[in-house]
Amino acid sequence: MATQTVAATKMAQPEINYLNHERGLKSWLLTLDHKRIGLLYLVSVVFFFIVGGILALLIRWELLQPGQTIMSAETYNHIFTLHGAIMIFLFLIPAVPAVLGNFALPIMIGAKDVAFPRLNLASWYIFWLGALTMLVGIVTSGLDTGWTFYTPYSTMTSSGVTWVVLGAFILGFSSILTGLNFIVTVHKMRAPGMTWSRLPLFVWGLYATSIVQILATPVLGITLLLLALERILKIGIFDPALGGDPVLFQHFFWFYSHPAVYIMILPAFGIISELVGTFSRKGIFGYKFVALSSVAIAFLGFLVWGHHMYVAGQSATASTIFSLLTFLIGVPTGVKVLNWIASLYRGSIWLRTPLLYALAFLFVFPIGGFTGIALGTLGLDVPLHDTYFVVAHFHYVMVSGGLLAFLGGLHYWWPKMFGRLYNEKLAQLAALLIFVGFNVTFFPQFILGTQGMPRRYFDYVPEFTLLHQLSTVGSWILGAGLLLVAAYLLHSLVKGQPAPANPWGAGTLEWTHTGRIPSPHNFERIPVVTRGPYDYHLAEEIFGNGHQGQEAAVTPAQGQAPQPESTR
Amino acid sequence: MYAMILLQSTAWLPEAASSVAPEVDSLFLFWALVSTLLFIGVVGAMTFFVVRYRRRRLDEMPEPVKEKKAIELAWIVVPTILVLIVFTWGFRVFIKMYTAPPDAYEILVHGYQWYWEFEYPNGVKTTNELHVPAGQPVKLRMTSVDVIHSFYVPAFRVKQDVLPDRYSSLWFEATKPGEYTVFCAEYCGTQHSGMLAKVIVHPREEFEQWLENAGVPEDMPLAELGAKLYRDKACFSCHSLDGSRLVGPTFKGLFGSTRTFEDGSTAVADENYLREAILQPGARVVQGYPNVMPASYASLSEREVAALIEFIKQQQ
Amino acid sequence: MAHATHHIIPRPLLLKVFLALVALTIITALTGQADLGAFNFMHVPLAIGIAVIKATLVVLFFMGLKYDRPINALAFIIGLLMVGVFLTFTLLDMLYRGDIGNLDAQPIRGPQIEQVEAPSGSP
Amino acid sequence: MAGASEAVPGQAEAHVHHPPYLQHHFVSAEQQFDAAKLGMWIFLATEILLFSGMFVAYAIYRVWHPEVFQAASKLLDWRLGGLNTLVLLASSYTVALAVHYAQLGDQKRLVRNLWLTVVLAGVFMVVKYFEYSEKFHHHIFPGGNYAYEGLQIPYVGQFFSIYFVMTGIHGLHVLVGMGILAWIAMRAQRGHFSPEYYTPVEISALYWHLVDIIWIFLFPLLYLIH
Repeated sequence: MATQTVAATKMAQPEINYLNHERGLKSWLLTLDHKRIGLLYLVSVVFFFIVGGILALLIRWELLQPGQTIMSAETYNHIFTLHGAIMIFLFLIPAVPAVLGNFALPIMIGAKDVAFPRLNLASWYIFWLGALTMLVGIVTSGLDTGWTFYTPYSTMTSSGVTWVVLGAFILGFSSILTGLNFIVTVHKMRAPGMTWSRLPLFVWGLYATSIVQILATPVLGITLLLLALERILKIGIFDPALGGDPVLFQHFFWFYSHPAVYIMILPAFGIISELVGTFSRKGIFGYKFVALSSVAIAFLGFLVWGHHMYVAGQSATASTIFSLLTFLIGVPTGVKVLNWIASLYRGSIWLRTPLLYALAFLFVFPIGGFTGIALGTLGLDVPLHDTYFVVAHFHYVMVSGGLLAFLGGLHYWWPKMFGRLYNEKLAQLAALLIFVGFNVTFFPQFILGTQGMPRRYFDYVPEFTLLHQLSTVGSWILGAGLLLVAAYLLHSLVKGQPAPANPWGAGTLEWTHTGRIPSPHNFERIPVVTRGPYDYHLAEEIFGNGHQGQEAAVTPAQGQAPQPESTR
Repeated sequence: MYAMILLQSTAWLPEAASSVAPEVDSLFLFWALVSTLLFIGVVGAMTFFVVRYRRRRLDEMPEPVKEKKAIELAWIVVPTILVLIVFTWGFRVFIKMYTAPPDAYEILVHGYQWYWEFEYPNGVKTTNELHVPAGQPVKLRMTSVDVIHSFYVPAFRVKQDVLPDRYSSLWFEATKPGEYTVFCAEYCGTQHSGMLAKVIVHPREEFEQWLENAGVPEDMPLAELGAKLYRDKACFSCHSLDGSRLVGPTFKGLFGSTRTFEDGSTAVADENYLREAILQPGARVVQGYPNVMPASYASLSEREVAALIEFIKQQQ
Repeated sequence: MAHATHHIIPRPLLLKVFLALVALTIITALTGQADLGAFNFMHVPLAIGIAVIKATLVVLFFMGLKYDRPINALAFIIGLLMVGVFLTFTLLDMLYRGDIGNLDAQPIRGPQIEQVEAPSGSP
Repeated sequence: MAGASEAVPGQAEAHVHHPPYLQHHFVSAEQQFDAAKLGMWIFLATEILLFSGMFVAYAIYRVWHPEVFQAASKLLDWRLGGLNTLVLLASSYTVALAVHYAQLGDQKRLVRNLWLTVVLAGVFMVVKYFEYSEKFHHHIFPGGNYAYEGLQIPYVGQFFSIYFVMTGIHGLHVLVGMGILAWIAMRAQRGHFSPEYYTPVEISALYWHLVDIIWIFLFPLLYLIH
């Protein structure tokens, strides 16, 4: 039994793993280990998620009733802008790739590290440099443009646009470095036998994401630079008072910001594939399609940005072409969902927390998808554009992709990251709270939108009160669910049951070929891959010789306290 | 019960009061129906599989399911056809929405931070109230004085961004007399959510009548004109009359009081100060208030400024 | 060592490429200044065409992409394709601005610069 | 992955003959070289896209106001632009030679060509400095600050915005390139490179060629509008 050799040698002496082989703050701040960098990112993005989340709760509180509730209109405008900018630039974009991707991708393809470990660490420092630069602008004069920075408002306002824009410019480099690293790693660092058709789908998702990061982020860079120069030097490219064209700015902005949506959603697709595969113990239906459609979506995603601009004054010729292409991208996305559902068919489905998040995703994401179709439709978008329908739509897509998938992935890889289990019952309760809270928060917003409630409104007409209040109550449920997650995960860090090396009976390398907690260089010896990631029926080392999968040790009965692996 | 309400189209869509609205609505309902059916199918299948194939024994080893090309092909082709139907339908509605009939009645629209001004062919101007005849196509030629705004009437299902230094156009034909809300749908600053207007749809003859009587009499007393301007220029959205604090200082007791400015200096609010504060709002900003008052009031006439000052004087 | 990535490009070839680049620069500078009469419309295609040839020479020989792994070429080409996408789709709006009357193609006033009496002659 | 834990053949030997430049997470020097090079090509693609924004802005404003671009372009000195083109092409040639000599292990010529490249880049910047100061002297500034009395037409400011931003960012790349090449030259002097390991020379040369390519396009687009 191949894996046991690794595990058994570990048992004999105190285990050396990536967490304990070096100690002290310096060993973390100067680490080149992709797993440790993943954790540095984890702490960072969770911090910014908390900040963005508090801002979101404040927004909902203000909207509890018409008129001023807790803050002035000016403050509200700053708060919703910061919520958007922080959640997008500092949470959604780095969350899955830089945290879970950094941690898992090299192990999943059988590499000792990413191709450029120093650039990887640099990307984390650049992330903070960008975040702090943004902070300078926010602290000194706030930001009230909306995260979209539309000109000429952004060139006229006295708030800290220049600093924030330069901060986002710097953040772009961090994103580019992560993407560049992943592409090269996937191309050049795969273990022997790890062919393209044996890549786990999470790796495919990250690969496609990286393509978008590489190709779109530089355009954001130049756009923001031109915006900063517009403010500093009055270059007159975007500012109509100087002869510039504000619609041109929107083209520049959405050339990045629409593909950026795929930076947030494609890795989520990858996580869902892993979760569905592992917890139904069955191959992903249409593996090739699911893998390649990620790459196809990455490229098609560049051809549709104009669907944000149907009512902006864009030519109808452009709008029509953008609309048609938008529908074409809807098809592979829809087929992916159907493939995941089909993968459940005749599987052996094990309802654990990570899968619950995947199922929640499969409920929430299609709603985001269908409403996306409505917004891509020329005639329908006109009344719906810039209303709460759009707000609800992108929260359905981004929260399903950025939050539900991230939480699913975090719960999935948690035992591998820290070698400890969390309280399954509480985790399931939290997943339920988050699912309910999310839908109560955002579903009413669809109705608000079709009724005509515009977005970015501090105040609203009294007819909308009931739906807004429902939404606010939902945000409290969602917040409570997230607090619960934080509580039991922190508890798990300190007092969690030790996790076995492969608690879920998964078939990818990070579970089958590393110890409870991976060693500093991941593998004692580089593995040779002989089967696909979801070929459980070929996975002798998990299920061979009458073996029942390591999870047998974890779940003698549902809900009972799991025992450590050493019982074997 | 909740589900019942959701199923009613009136819970979803506001009143339909323009000629194009029913077409948008039928497209919306088609989309909603197909989406709901597909969604129920997807989530239903998911739920069924999770229950039916839940893990019963720990060592269960499901047989790999053979992929069927026919299935894969079917769920590529069917959605493609569906989205192409929606695309074509949406395209036709869109073209109709934006192609104004040649005989449309033209009204000029100016967007300001944070109010709308409408100018009729005979020179009459109104603020935040757009009067239109029912049953006749109306075309709006719109431009903005400062930042991008967006003219949005939910009941008419129309929306168009309003850009500085460019004319954009929008048309509609109101079908029912009544009052409908206009929102600004493109974020435009502090009072974005206060940038509301009304479309007042008159029966045809009534509209003609209104238009004739709408001019401002030359001899209106200053204070009365000031009160009208306070309303029309939407001063009220930032300056209260009852002493409450909005975006800007209240007008109550303003005249004759001592103002303290950002740089610590002070001045008594006399006629000259009020004049400066209206025409060059950024020159001296009262402490504790944001410098957000638009400079567009510089275009007020001498008489109008005098009227406003007179009006403010009276607010003691 | 695989020779695919360690191809040594002979010095005479590098020199030839350099001389070709210099020649093309001179051609583009001269035609750029010349009055082509009836063929004046050819200025832009000519200038761009020569620039593309020059860039291709640099990429293939100086950068050695001709002898390099195809994946490196792919990375570069995809980058160029995206520039094409960006340009094409933006122009689709700019060239057809106002096709449906939703927005006028021309601004109302244009840039607000102080008009100074223009003396003739160049600096 | 049954039986998957066998060692990779050659893995053990690799540890025995571990060249100093080989990082631990690579299996072979070849893998390390390939990875670095692919990384660089991808980085070059991002550079192209960074510049693409300015090329798009250029195309839009030129399509809208061709006559303005024609008139404004006359204010640029095509002879200086042409000279700079030749200087950059020469520097591209010398850096290509540097790679050539690095591959052959001719350290003296490698170092000489690298320094030659840095010097040519310096010449480029000096010419650029004279061009810029002449513009500033005539109050030719970007966009709203444009105040040259010799040519007052609407949108002329836009041309110079694009001119200054494009050449400015390009110039910044030249400066960065000078720094990198000087550093590589110093490392070469210390004998860090050999025919087995010259990756830094190769990838910085790639970067330098890209800077050249950008200028190849900037020259006709800005200086030669007829």
